[in-house]
Amino acid sequence: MMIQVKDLYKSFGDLQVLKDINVEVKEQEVVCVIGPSGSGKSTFLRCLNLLEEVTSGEVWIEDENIADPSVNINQLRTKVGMVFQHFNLFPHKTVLENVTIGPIKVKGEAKEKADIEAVSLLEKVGLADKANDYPRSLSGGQKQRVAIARALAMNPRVMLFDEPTSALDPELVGDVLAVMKDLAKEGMTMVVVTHEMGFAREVGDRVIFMDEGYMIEEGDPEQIFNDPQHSRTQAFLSKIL
Amino acid sequence: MMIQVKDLYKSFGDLQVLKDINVEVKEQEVVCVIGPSGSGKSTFLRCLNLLEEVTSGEVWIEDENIADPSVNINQLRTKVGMVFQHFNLFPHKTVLENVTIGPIKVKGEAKEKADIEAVSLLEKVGLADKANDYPRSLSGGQKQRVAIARALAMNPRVMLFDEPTSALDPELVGDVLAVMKDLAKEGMTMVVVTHEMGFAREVGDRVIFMDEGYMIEEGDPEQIFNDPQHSRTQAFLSKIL
Amino acid sequence: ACGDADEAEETPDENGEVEEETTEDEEATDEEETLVVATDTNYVPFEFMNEETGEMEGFDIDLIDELSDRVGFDYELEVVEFDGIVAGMGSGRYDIGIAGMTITEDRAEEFDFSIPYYDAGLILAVHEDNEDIQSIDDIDDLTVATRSGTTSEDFLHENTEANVQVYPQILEAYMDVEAGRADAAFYDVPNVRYHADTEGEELKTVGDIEQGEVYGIAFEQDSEWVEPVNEALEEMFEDGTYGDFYEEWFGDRVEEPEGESPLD
Amino acid sequence: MHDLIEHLMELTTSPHWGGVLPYLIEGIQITLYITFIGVFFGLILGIVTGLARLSKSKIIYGLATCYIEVIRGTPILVQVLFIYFALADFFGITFDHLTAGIIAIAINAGAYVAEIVRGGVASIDKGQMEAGRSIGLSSFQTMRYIIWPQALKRMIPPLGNQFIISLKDTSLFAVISTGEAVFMGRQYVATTGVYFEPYFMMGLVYLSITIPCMIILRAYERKLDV
Amino acid sequence: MHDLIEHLMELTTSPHWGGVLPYLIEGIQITLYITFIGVFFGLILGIVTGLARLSKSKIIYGLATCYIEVIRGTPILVQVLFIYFALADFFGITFDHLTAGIIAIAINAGAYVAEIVRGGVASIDKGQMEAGRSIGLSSFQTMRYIIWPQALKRMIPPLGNQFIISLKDTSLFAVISTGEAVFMGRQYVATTGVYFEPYFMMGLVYLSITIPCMIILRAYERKLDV
Ligand SMILES: Nc1ncnc2c1ncn2[C@@H]1O[C@H](COP(=O)(O)OP(=O)(O)OP(=O)(O)O)[C@@H](O)[C@H]1O
Ligand SMILES: Nc1ncnc2c1ncn2[C@@H]1O[C@H](COP(=O)(O)OP(=O)(O)OP(=O)(O)O)[C@@H](O)[C@H]1O
Ligand SMILES: NC(=O)CC[C@H](N)C(=O)O
Ligand SMILES: [Mg+2]
Ligand SMILES: [Mg+2]
Repeated sequence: MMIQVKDLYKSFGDLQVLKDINVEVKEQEVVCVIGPSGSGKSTFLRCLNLLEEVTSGEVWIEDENIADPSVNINQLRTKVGMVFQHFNLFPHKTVLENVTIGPIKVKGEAKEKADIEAVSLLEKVGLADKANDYPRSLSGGQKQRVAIARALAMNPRVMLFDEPTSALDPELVGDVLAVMKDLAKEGMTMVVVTHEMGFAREVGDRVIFMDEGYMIEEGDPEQIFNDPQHSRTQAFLSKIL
Repeated sequence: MMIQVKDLYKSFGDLQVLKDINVEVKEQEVVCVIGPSGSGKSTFLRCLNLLEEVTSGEVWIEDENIADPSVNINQLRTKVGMVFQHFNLFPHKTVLENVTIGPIKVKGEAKEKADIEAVSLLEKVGLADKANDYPRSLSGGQKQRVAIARALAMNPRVMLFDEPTSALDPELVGDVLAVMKDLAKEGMTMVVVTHEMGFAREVGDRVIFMDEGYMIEEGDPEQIFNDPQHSRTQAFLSKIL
Repeated sequence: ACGDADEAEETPDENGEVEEETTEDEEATDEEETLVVATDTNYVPFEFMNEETGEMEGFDIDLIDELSDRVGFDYELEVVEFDGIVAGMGSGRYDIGIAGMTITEDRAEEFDFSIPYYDAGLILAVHEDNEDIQSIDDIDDLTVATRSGTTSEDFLHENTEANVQVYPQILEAYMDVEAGRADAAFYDVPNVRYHADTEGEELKTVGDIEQGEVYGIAFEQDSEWVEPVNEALEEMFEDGTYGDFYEEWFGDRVEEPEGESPLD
Repeated sequence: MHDLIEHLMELTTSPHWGGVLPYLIEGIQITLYITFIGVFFGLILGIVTGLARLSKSKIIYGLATCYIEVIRGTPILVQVLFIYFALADFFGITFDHLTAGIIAIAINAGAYVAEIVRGGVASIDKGQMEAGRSIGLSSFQTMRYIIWPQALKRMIPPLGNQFIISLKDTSLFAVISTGEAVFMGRQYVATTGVYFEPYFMMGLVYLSITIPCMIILRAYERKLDV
Repeated sequence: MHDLIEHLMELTTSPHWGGVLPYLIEGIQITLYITFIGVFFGLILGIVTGLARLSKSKIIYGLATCYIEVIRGTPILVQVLFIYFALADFFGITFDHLTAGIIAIAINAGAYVAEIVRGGVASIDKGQMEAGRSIGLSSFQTMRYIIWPQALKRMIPPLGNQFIISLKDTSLFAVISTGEAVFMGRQYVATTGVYFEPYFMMGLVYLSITIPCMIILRAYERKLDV
């Protein structure tokens, strides 16, 4: 089991944002998370790499319970890559430096080695020619692909995506999804918060529907989209499809 | 003819943003404008109510050439309502005040009369109960519906919409589109920049495809979407559909 | 001069009474004019603030009060840093300035002076432990503190090679000496003596009086008040009033200053 | 060490805390008087100049800019010396200390207020102007009803801050013998020869005004943020 | 009117423009010296305090906050009088004028720099910290390599502005006889009895430094914006 979440609760002050979450993600599995705004999708992802402290419950990544305070957070994070809705590239670093800073500073790799690996990752996302540009000169879709390369540079075991295409102009969405599909095909374990139903259908092994902090329903994409069991899922899907 | 655009050119400094645009919009017609980012869709709309000065060419709204410097801009603008991607509600005014400020300040209507009309418009967009709330307490979809009511309060002859749903969470898009459909059904003349193909298909009388400042192609929605003539239209549609 | 000795007791505020009498006396001035009299913030014992009452006191204050009665004007005191008085007299901001002000030719070009009313001079003060400085000849290249806009400042610049530091307040100059930031202070004799004797325990005077000076009351240029004030001063020298004030503030008794005005 | 503590203990019984206080209280009233009146005129001047900087007329813009740059580029001490001494000497324009102080604060604050006004208006999203225009409001009306009320709200914290700055700036009118707090405190110092307590107390008196102002401003800002 | 023009014409041939200039040039060097050294130490102090205000320790945060509030809440004139006179009188801690001036600028600028640092760091999007942490950088590393370089860039305009403010603040060290520009100009005034030209010239000398600084800063800001 790659990820195992047991009885996860998360509150901000008085506000319970995640309630009784139990999820398992197997190796190489692609899990899509859907749900209305504010339902806790992002918070759930952020708990998986400890960007948020867990209030109670257990979060196992491979053989480590990361909710345990004694865990080495920085070490853990290299195992879990994260891609954000707003890219969060480092604007003062070139595309190449964005990708190599992790390997160099965290893993202590030599710059030369890191550069070579980074270039091959950039090739993979189709942006080798932009290596020396600054993020500001890239389009949104290109930025997001760099962000993916940056996460991959740490050789993560799992990749988390938080609405990776929702800040993009429609005609730029395709390139990013294509890169994600490739990743999935290569066997990367992925948890993807997305409203791209096409992607979920085509690539997702499983879809989880969240609402108001609860995991309401999960199942295979066809079943969830065509035959949602829960009335809230039905209501939500009727709005967005 | 409600709108007649002849040989419209628009430049920002050296940058030609609109080139040789010729469009006619008949009364009660709903025209959708699509095209990649930066193609000049917004600029085109903004030329229709003089938020941008026209560089050359003619723009007739009913029987007035608004590109003529002698035209009374404020008067003209009451004939053309505009709805923006980011709503642009007035945050320091209540929902009701947002809707009534135009009639009161521009048309000199009495507050009582304006209030009554505003409430009936808010009912139409389903937000009568929010009349005394401030915009900050509304969801994006609600904000956009208020913005529509605000534009309608001036009794415009034409409504312009600039990507009215693209800043909305997916589950909130439906309500706004529903209001727009109602408007169209009532016979409002509308020009809508949108990527919502479902809306364009269902409501649009005509679709215009723009790219790099040119009107590349126009036609009825089914024809444009299913059988685009121009290669650029094909390329664009293949990406977003 | 219209005031008489009886009214010397009157405070300037109670001018109703005085007013009546002047109207009887003279038609030209039916009301006593209120003159703006600038005085120094702190120049012991000529003018300084009584910390309990907040009122200004001192030799100059007694003098101007008496003069106002004798000459017949009303006045309003403005308490100003010394350099501000010199500047203000020059630009006509004040009618009268009384601040232990030395009569100099330079100043006399900008405004008028009364006859001399006090014999002063400048002297050096050093820390009581200082044996190195015995006279003005020893201060070249040393740091000497004094007060801005005063004749001491001019003297130091013109006659010595000292590194001159000036402060708005003379106490701050003395403090520099006591704190070891300055080697000496240089200033008017009566003030230096006063501080060396009383509170400035760590100060002592050295050397001779460097420059004989006389103090005069300053008037706006071509002021109508110079003559009557001079006359009243002469009267006070004669009738002992000046001597009484002098004794009160300086201990010994002097009936009349002897110094010559440099303007004569 | 022991000496030091004993020395410090003396402070507790020093008569000078109480002694200087009446002086400072008298002075701070003048400080506040100058500040309020000065800032009031500074506000008017600043709003006019700030709007002038949004003007399309090159001349108006240029004049406003000159004024702002000259004032912001020179110390207020130089400004007040110029107003008080140079104008009197050269043109015979003599203001008394209070007036000179008020003029200096007004002119000085005016330049900073102008920048606050310009910045406040510029900080309002362009979409607001477009939305106002699009429903037919004239550009003056949009300014008046839409932009200005929003800008004003954002201008309050920097304006409050400017008030605090001006309050502190009045301290240097001591050089022209305006009887504000520092001058009054120095009077006491000059009479008593005691420095520590009066200057310490002077700081406290200022803090007793500025700290509450800062707290209120910060609370307001926090409210604005949400 | 005619008189006025004649009077003004006299200015063109006045010997005092040239007369005061050497004084001012000597003074402005000291002004710059104090400002540079003072602001340099102020920067260090401010960075330390600014980061201290981001600290989680209540004590460190409290101390830093106290320092900042006290300094920002009192006039720098009071601060310098305290440093120069009160400390000497009460504790026998005597600094010479230059040192006292530098200390006053450093302590004063430090408090404002601290706020600039805090604000600069806070202005960096939270997503940057998250992105840094998510690739495994420690929070110190993220600060060092990701947040700080970006914050620094944004801090440059307000820091430059603080430099200008500190430059102007040195003017009031005239009261402790520091031979900076205002003091030197006043020396000339005291000897000549002429006020207009020296004070006018004084303004120009300051402008000759501050205006270029402001222009450079504005150009830099414009570059930042795009
Ligand atoms: N740092 C925080 N402090 C307090 N409340 C928070 C914080 N982060 C999120 N929340 C709240 O937690 C709830 C869930 O937020 P979350 O961002 O996880 O939702 P989401 O499903 O990702 O929504 P969206 O689709 O809009 O991104 C929301 O009510 C949000 O306001
Ligand atoms: N005020 C302006 N000044 C200069 N250039 C502008 C301005 N407004 C728009 N442009 C440029 O004009 C071109 C067309 O912009 P426009 O906003 O009309 O495109 P669009 O089709 O609406 O794009 P999007 O889908 O991103 O909204 C772009 O290259 C844009 O950078
Ligand atoms: N009040 C004073 O400080 C007097 C100083 C000195 N007698 C002068 O006239 O310059
Ligand atoms: Mg989210
Ligand atoms: Mg657009």
